[in-house]
Amino acid sequence: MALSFTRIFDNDWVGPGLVSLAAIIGISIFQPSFLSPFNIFVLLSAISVNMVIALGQLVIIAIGQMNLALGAFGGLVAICFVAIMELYGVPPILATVIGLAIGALAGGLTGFVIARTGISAFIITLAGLQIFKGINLGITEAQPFYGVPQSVKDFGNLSMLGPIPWLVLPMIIASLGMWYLFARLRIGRYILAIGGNRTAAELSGINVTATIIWAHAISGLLAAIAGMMLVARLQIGQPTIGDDWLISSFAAPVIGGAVLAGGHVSVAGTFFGVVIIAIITQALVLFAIDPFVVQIVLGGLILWAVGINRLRELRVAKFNARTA
Amino acid sequence: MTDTLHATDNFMPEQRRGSAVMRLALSNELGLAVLIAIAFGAFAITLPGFTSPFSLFTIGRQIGIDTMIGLAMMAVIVTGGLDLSVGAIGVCAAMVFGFLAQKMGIPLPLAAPGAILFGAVLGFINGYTVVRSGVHSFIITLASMSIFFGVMIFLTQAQSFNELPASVQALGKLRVGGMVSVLLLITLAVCAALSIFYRYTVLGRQMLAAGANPRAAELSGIRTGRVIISCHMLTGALAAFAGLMLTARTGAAVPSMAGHLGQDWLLPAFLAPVLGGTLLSGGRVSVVGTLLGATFVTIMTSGLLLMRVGEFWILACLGLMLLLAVLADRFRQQVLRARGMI
Amino acid sequence: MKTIAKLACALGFGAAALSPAFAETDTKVALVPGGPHPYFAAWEQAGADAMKDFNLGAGDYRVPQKWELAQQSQLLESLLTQGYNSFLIFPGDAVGTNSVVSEIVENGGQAIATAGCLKDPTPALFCMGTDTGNSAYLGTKELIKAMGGKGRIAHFTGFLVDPNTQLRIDAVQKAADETNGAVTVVQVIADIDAPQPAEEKINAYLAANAANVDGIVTTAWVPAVTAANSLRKIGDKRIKMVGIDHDEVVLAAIKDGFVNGTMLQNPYGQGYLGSYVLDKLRHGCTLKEDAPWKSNALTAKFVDSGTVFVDASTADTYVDAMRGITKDILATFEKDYMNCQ
Amino acid sequence: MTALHVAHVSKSFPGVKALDDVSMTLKPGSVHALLGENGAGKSTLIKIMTGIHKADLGEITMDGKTVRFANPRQAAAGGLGVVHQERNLVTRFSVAENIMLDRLGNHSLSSVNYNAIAQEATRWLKQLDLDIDPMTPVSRLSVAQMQLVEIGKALSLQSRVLLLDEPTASLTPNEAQVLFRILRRLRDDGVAIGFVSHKLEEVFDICDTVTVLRDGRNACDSAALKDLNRQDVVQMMIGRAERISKRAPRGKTTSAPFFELKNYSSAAGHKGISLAVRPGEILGLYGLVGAGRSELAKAVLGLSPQTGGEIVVAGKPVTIASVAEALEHGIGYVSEDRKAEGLILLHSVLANAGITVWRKLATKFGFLSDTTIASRVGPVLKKLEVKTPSLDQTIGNLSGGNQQKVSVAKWIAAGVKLLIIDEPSVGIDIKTKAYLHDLIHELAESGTAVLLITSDLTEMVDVADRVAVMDGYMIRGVVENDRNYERVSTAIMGFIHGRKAA
Repeated sequence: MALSFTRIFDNDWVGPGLVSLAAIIGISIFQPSFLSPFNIFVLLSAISVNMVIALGQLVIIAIGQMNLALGAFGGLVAICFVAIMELYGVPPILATVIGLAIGALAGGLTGFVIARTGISAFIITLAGLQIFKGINLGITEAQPFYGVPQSVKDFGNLSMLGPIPWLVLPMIIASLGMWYLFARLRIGRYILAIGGNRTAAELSGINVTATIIWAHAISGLLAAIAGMMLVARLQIGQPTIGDDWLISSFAAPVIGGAVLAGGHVSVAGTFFGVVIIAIITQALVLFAIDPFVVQIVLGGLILWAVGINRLRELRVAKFNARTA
Repeated sequence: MTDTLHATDNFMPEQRRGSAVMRLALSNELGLAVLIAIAFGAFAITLPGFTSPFSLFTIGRQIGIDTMIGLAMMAVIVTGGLDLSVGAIGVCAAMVFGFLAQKMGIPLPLAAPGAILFGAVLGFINGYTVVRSGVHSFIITLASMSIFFGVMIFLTQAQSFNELPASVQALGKLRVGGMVSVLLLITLAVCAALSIFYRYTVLGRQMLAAGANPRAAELSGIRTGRVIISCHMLTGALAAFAGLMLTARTGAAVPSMAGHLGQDWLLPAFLAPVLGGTLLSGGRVSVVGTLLGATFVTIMTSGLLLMRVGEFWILACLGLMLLLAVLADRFRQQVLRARGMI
Repeated sequence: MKTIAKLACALGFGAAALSPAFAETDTKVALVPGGPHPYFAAWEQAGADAMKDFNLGAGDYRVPQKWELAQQSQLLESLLTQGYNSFLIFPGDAVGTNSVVSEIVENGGQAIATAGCLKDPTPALFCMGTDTGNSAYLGTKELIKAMGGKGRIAHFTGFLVDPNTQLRIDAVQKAADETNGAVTVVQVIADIDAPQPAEEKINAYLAANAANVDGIVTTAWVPAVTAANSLRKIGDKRIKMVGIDHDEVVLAAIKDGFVNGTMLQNPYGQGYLGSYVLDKLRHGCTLKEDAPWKSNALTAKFVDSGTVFVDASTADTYVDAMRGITKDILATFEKDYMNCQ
Repeated sequence: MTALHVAHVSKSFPGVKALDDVSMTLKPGSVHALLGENGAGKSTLIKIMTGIHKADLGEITMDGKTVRFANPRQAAAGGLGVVHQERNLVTRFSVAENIMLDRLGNHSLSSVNYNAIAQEATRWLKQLDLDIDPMTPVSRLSVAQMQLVEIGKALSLQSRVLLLDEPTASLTPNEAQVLFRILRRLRDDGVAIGFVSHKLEEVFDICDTVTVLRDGRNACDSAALKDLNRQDVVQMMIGRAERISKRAPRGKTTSAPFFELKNYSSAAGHKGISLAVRPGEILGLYGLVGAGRSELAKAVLGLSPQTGGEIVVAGKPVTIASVAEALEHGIGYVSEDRKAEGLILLHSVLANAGITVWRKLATKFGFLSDTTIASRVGPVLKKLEVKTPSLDQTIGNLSGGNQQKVSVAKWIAAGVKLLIIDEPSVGIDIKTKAYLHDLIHELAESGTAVLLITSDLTEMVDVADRVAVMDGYMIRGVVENDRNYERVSTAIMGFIHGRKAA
């Protein structure tokens, strides 16, 4: 029946999922080594980190705001994480906990300022970006920390099972957690409610201030996870971690069907958005495409995804109008 | 909080409104101007060299360029949108200028307008895509920033145009009265022109109307789509103008002058208009505010550098300043509202 | 340095205000890189040492907070205002930085393009640095030697907006071409100066093509670190690699045999020598026009600060190797390049 | 026995006394009307009751206990539910989740038990005779259903007092009757209901007692409605007797139509629409919500593509692709949604009134000055008696009536020959409403063709010359208006229901 067909295609993740599948099949035909265990390992490592980054942005998109400071959170946590291990010999587990706390705290602080002042998140996170990045630079003077313990390095570079890296673990936990959060947890529903209709949420007795702080704290927490995952993967505490998160952190959720105005996001869609970006990045390298062209392709990809989303929205709107 | 519909209906006093003088006294612009005066005074007294002709010249030149970048962003913030690709457009236009002036040997009075026109064309591409797709300009310009910059790097292979006529660099170094950069004067002229444009022209007014409430503007007979596209074109043209000013300053058209993807411009681009009181939601601009915003940032940066705070902390200081400035503005508005003055 | 105390100090910047008073005739050297980068870390020590050894008014290492041409220009303008008169500058852009240098010169200062050159015509006195093209060329030669004179090379390098990148690409190609087809450059991956993209692209490439590559040459700091890590991760000692610079990761990989060697540059020497020359020039010396200047793609007045190939046998003592070169250049510089009363 | 008692409440804002010694008593099992013109203080009173504002003097008691709510949340928890005018629902969420939105869990990290909330929601839906799956997304409901869901939401909080702010504003008469049936039942169950409305017919239909506010004071405090008649109430509201203008039917104009639709179809869904408006004529366009009236106006203005038929302006077939083109043909449109579509609230009176004439007034190079605009717009604003301290005043600060005047004034200033007026009296007090009706007549007398869209049948009968009846995006018939309410309304309903029966 036409209806159920439409319904399936209304799922945000189906489109990007099919594209990912097609891309994987297509590339592996031309380049069989694409599916080699090591390449899968490499792909999964990249996807893992980028997924956590994208989730950090997703939760803010869900509430109808944007977080420009995501990368600054991640970078600050990354260097703090290594710094306390190198300088004070803090064990990795404890350092991880402290890192998470710093991320959540930085995020929560940003959220607090946004919620209490009512100033647009764009401005506050722009200021946050500078402040947190500035603290990062002030502490490191732009020099990396090298004292990453072997166990952390191993976590970022060893495989858990066959071609599956350990890094997949935090990604899966974060993804399932976020999925559950948006689908089932009160806080997740409140975030979506505020993104969907803030006045209604307010009048229904939702504590908007607290929810906004929660959302930003979660965003900071995810940025912290991503920052520490990168430390593990790069085996070095680079102050530049996080500098280039912004574009992909928006691109993946948008490809995955998130509504920028808030109230509607898809964790699965975002995942496939991340997969598509990872595959394209790899394909450009594999097929030795002129490095100068890479930027153009990435930009085009965002436009393409936006176009698809837009078409789908129009079609759904038309469908609703007809049945209404 | 609840039904805002009635809030304005009922008891918003119609006769109460501060006099024009009062409003000026409480305006964002005046607050900024006072801050600037205080900062300038403090630096002038405590920092030897701050008021030297060379220092004033470089500060003025920086203000000129940053203001222009801020104005470029302001022109599109009017629509309630934004343009992440200002830097990319600026660099692309500068490279086109370099190509025209150096490779094609086209005289400067033609090459410069050509480059500005090119900036407007790139702005048109942004605007057209935003209007026709109905997608938020954040995403569109995020993509176009990549594309514009990528194509530029692809075509130039990252090579600079550094054999421009000597007069280009001379312009960047030209001082009037020993301490005033001619670039600053150009920017002041553009500020004046834009102020007139927004206040005394049909298109300028239509931009403000379409930005404040596109639906109402459309239903009042304004071709909102076209007007929004022209906002993006104005942004493109102003970004190109800023690109040319930077070219004059560096004496060459350099692909890296706005950083990777032109991202280096984003901070000054937002900082100046936001500090200056331009509403991010659209519909209201402050050209003078943008000028003052850029001035404030430049003077503070310059002062902090001279204080030897440590270069690495300047970023954090600027961020803190932005935060304090918006908080102060919010506080000012609350006071005004409590007194029923707005 | 890296303490939170610094934060408190900086935020209460009133306390940190006011530059120290300089005696008017002193040489005040500022060492200004294009932005924060580990390569330049040695400049700080070099400046301090030079200040002590040559009795300078200042030998300060001042870093723009970001790799932005505008930031660097603004910093240089400010330093000039602060009374610095001698500059060692890594040009943020080979062309774009000329204008601020000409301003320095017009205001009675002097500058040496350091670690990277300014494109002629330039108001800088001369350029002192690693001959990037030559270094890449020599590194590739070493790699080819390690590969036994034949095979396929992948080249990982830095930002495309940096003109040096093109020089390096050309130099690697040139070294390969000289083998008359025995060695081919099969891939150039650029724009990977940031750790994350470097990691993704290099790993992706190796994942798919490890079997089709016999050697890797890297000509930028971050790709060198990343590639060294990747080779260690795959545990592949078949693929030969020559890196660049002295990052701990690269040196460790050399000792462990995953990387064959690295092209060491001489940042310390650049800072130390440069400060020395600037001081001399302010005290009666002039540069010889007929000095044995080298020339490269950017400038005709180039002084090589030296480059050394370090392999497993010399990895522990590379610092001595660098000091040695620095001493050698210092010993003859006045005679070769300057006229002094 | 009182459910809610407002005792001698006063509230001042800087420069205005919004409420002065106001009292009101809501009893369980009764529907209480809260009436007053815009600006009389109704909203302030509601805001004080729900804790958005704090009273300067006086107190509020519920069941005899003094309450002081800090915000609407506390008010709701205390048993005081409010259904606001705007749709305050999260449309992507299900009906059940909307009803239970504040009870999804005990703390932020608790899981939502969808089965439980669906069950709970079903209970309230049943009470409201709403037979919908509680898991349906709200976005699929009709406006009336959404309204009921909001009432369900308020009820589910065990509200003993339910305040409804203009609940029928966007309902059709039939839907309103359904709502009233439910309100009566709630009343019988012992709920105290406060009912704010501008429609006196409804008030007399459903309410038992009434409190009227005028200029922030009680014009009457909780009087029994059965002792009052319509005239009394109106007199209390405006301080004088309602001027019921039984306008005589106007003479027919016979001139050639200025504007005609011939078998017009649009992408919005209109089919085979034919109608004509002559200069000096007021053609009413009546239909229930969803009949496609405003949509027709907007389609004609070029906001939906034309798919068939002809638009004829002044005898010549034309195509109109945008409002700007419509304006060039002399057609103007006063939107029903003044705040979203009619005005730019952020901008000044002058900018709003002059927006239609900028192009006309500009010099060759597109320059124009405030003085030029003011000289064109000023007289019109003066004629319409727009009350504003100056032309530079931000229009958002004016009262609803004055705003509405400005949104009409801009088209008069532009000298349009056809003015489409959509729901002119929504949110307008009685004085301004009467004034607007006069104005529409004056416009017609001066030769302007007027197309009047309204859901208020009284208004329609009072103002229009002829009434075209619309239903299902088609014109069902045209009724000559002889000012006989009974006859005209019967004829109109006949056209609408004739189709339903068929």
